[in-house]
Amino acid sequence: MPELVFYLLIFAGIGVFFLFIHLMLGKLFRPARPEAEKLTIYECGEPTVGSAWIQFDLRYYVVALLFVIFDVEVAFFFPWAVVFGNANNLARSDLEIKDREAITQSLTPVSIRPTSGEFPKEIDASTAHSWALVAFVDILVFFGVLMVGFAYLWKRGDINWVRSTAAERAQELPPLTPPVVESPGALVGSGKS
Amino acid sequence: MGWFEGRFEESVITTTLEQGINWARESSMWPMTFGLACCAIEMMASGASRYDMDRFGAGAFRATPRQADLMIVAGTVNFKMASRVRRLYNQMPDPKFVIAMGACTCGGGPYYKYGYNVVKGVDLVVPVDVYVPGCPPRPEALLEGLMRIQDKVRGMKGLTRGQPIELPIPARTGYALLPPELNDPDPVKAMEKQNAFAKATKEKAAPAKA
Amino acid sequence: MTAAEISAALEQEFGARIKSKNLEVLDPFVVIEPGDLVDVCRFLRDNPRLRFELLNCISGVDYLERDAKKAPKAGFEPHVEVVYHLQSFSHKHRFTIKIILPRWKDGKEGQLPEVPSVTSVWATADWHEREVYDLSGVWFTGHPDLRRILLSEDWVGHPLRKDYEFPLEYHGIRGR
Amino acid sequence: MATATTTPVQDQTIVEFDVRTDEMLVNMGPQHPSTHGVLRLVLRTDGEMISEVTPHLGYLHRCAEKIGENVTPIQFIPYTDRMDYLSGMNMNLGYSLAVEKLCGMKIPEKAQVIRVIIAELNRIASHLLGMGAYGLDLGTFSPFFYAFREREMILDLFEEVCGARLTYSYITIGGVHDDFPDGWVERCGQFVEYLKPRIEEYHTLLTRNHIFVERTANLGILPKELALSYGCTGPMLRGSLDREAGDPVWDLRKIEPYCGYEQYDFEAIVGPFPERPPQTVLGDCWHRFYVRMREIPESIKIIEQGIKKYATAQGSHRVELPRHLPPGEAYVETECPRGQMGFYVVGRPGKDMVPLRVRARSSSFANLSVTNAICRGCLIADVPAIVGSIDIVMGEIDR
Repeated sequence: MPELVFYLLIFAGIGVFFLFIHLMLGKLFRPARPEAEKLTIYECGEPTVGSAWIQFDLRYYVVALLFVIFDVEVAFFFPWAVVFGNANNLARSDLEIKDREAITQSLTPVSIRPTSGEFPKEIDASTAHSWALVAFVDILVFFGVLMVGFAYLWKRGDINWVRSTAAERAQELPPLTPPVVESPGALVGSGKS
Repeated sequence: MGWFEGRFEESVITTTLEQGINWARESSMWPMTFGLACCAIEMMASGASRYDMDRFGAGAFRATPRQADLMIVAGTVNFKMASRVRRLYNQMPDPKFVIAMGACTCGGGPYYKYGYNVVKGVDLVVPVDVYVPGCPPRPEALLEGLMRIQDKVRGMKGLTRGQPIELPIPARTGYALLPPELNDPDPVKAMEKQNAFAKATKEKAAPAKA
Repeated sequence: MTAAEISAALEQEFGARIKSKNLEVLDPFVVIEPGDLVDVCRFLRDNPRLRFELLNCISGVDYLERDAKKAPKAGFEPHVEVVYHLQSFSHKHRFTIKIILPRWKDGKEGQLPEVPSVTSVWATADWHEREVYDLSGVWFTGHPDLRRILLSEDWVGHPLRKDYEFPLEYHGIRGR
Repeated sequence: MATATTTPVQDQTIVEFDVRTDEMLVNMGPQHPSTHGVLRLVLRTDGEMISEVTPHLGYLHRCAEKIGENVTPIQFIPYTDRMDYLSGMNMNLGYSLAVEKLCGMKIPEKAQVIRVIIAELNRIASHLLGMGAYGLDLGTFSPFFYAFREREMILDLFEEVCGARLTYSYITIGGVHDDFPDGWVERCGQFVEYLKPRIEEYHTLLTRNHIFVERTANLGILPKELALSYGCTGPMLRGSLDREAGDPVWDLRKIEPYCGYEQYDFEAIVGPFPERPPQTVLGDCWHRFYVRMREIPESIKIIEQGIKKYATAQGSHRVELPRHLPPGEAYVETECPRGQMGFYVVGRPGKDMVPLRVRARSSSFANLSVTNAICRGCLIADVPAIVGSIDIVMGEIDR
């Protein structure tokens, strides 16, 4: 078991190392002059109006939640796709024996891999074909269940922006009531400041 | 100051390293979309397919100052806009450069005399590296300004202590390429041809009596 | 409808409140009191024969001859005019209304002359009046939100007045 | 603080919490890729929905009208170029017509024909750039390059005529500055032949592009009464007119023909358009864009007739200016690519060439004032689509 953990550690270490080098390299060479104005908030050249730390609208959270659900769903597709690909390879009848053994070896999980040779070394084309079909139907079911959920959400209207009935009722906004302005104050001579 | 900045003596390693850094900086000079007036249209024309600023690596017009190295002030800056120009310049990360594109930004341009609201030259607001005159300057002139900025970057000394940057002065011949019928090896005859041509066009353009 | 018919319709409706009319010039116009500007405009827009739906432009013109030598033979005594150019969308004819105002309200320098706002008749008057206030210095009473539109909020003075001096500096930036 | 209040709802199945959320003021400020120059829009947003848009202008105010009071009309021509810098020729034409009407000058036929050809070419160039920039606003980059490919050819033609690419000062008071160079008319004809099949490309690129239609249909709907009340003119108004409902064909070249436009047969583009996608409504962003695109073939028709007319036109290309400007005033409006551009010139009573007042009525100024009314209730991402469909130029608005 530690052998796998060791591989994992090396893989993660190299990944972080390469990322870290590129990010930190810039920091060493580029000039750094952090002034106060440079760190002000950029809003199209204007000083910001009001603060951004306000009670955000609930609809943002709803949209974010929907994204997370379907993002995780796609994440489940990846391992399935690898296995499904190998199964399709096996299903090809013109595959050499040597490749077939290698794919079968990679497909059977380590725990039930036979130490001696009595378990059938390779899977023939027909069983692999039927096996791929089963895998396909299986993912269709998984996908179908989630699509039902998505259809319900779409029908219920959570996707489009305005959902809460209160907001729909308040569709027509109050017209701008202009304040009446009385006569102007005295002005200091035109142009002579 | 950056960690390595100005910390080393001049040596083979630092100069080659500086050349590498300067080459990278010079060929990825990202301008900030900052079109104010008519010069903005010429800036768009130089960004479009015929004049194509992307050949110099400067085609990626960044909308935010945070990702821009080069600020092309293209158009008249008036008093109301001056504080915004200054704030945008401040918000750009170092090393940053400014091209003052057009007569209005170089020195007030046609609005110098009666423009009560016009800043007479953007160098009153931001430090300018290269001035591109013209109203509006042709896209070739803007590309020339970009090349002068690249010369400036090529001469930067990032690592070694700050020696003065010697800027290469572009050699201008000052000769315009005249069409063959106006040109002549003998200067006197050439001058006569050109004067005759000028008089002819002036008469052709003269207005008729009302 | 020609300008004569339009001014006749106006006089028939408003009688003496139409101060004067001038039909021989290039753009025939009618001069009225600032007081009844809004009723005249509402009449011009709603009368089925006139139907002036489009207010093209409001201009503030400052009649003043600056240097004293030319002042006597300048041909006009100093005043401010607010000119309304109207156009009819259904009948395709044009007309102009003018308002003659003193340069400063009851003579005091700095007190802007006042004109009632026609934003209730045409919505485009909102911005046009803000610009005339901003540049030519005419106050429009009853305007929903009379602020400067082109110059910055803290600008002093109205540049299109003939006796306007250019500011020497603005927020530390050299002006002249 | 956010206080949760349960509001009574008709059908008891849905329990609705209406959490009081704050409104945020977002600056679509002077430096923004899709505001076509230095326009600042302060959006009051409730989540993604816009409840109010306040445009702030004046970031490009260059005192053009004060200059008009201090320089002679010939010297003021270059300043009219810099007002609507996408169609400098139309601006020169507008101001020249105003001064000529004031002076009572008669313009020879040849100058009129040259003016019409050049003004229509400039209208095509302006609409092309409007289309390219509108594509940029909605996220597609390729229409920008298509538009600039044709526009560069028009700029070459203009460069041969007057030496400048953008600020021409070619149409002056009394006619045009110089006659066409020889061979120019043929080159112009070849360009027009080349341009005709290209227009179909723009329609496939944008007008019938499904994403473009989804983004612009049923958005920023401008009813006719609102447009008239806000003084909108040009393609902005024509996008909301309905020929079948009896609206007049509102194009100044048809209604008050100037410069000899009555001799050319072309068609002013007014809705309804049978070939419009089903989800579009009269007066929305798509219609305004489509009116501009349909005006390009009309301008091509005018240019072709102008080229034929140029061959037989007599008279010189320019007449002399009178000694001084007569007293009195003149207000002339011309049909510019963005709408009706008016010039109001007041002459001084004394013997003086410098006018007393020059007032420029900008079409985009009135068109932009309607943004608040049509942007209310749309999403943040739709504001660039609406402002892009109004096709504003800040030089003309701030003068």
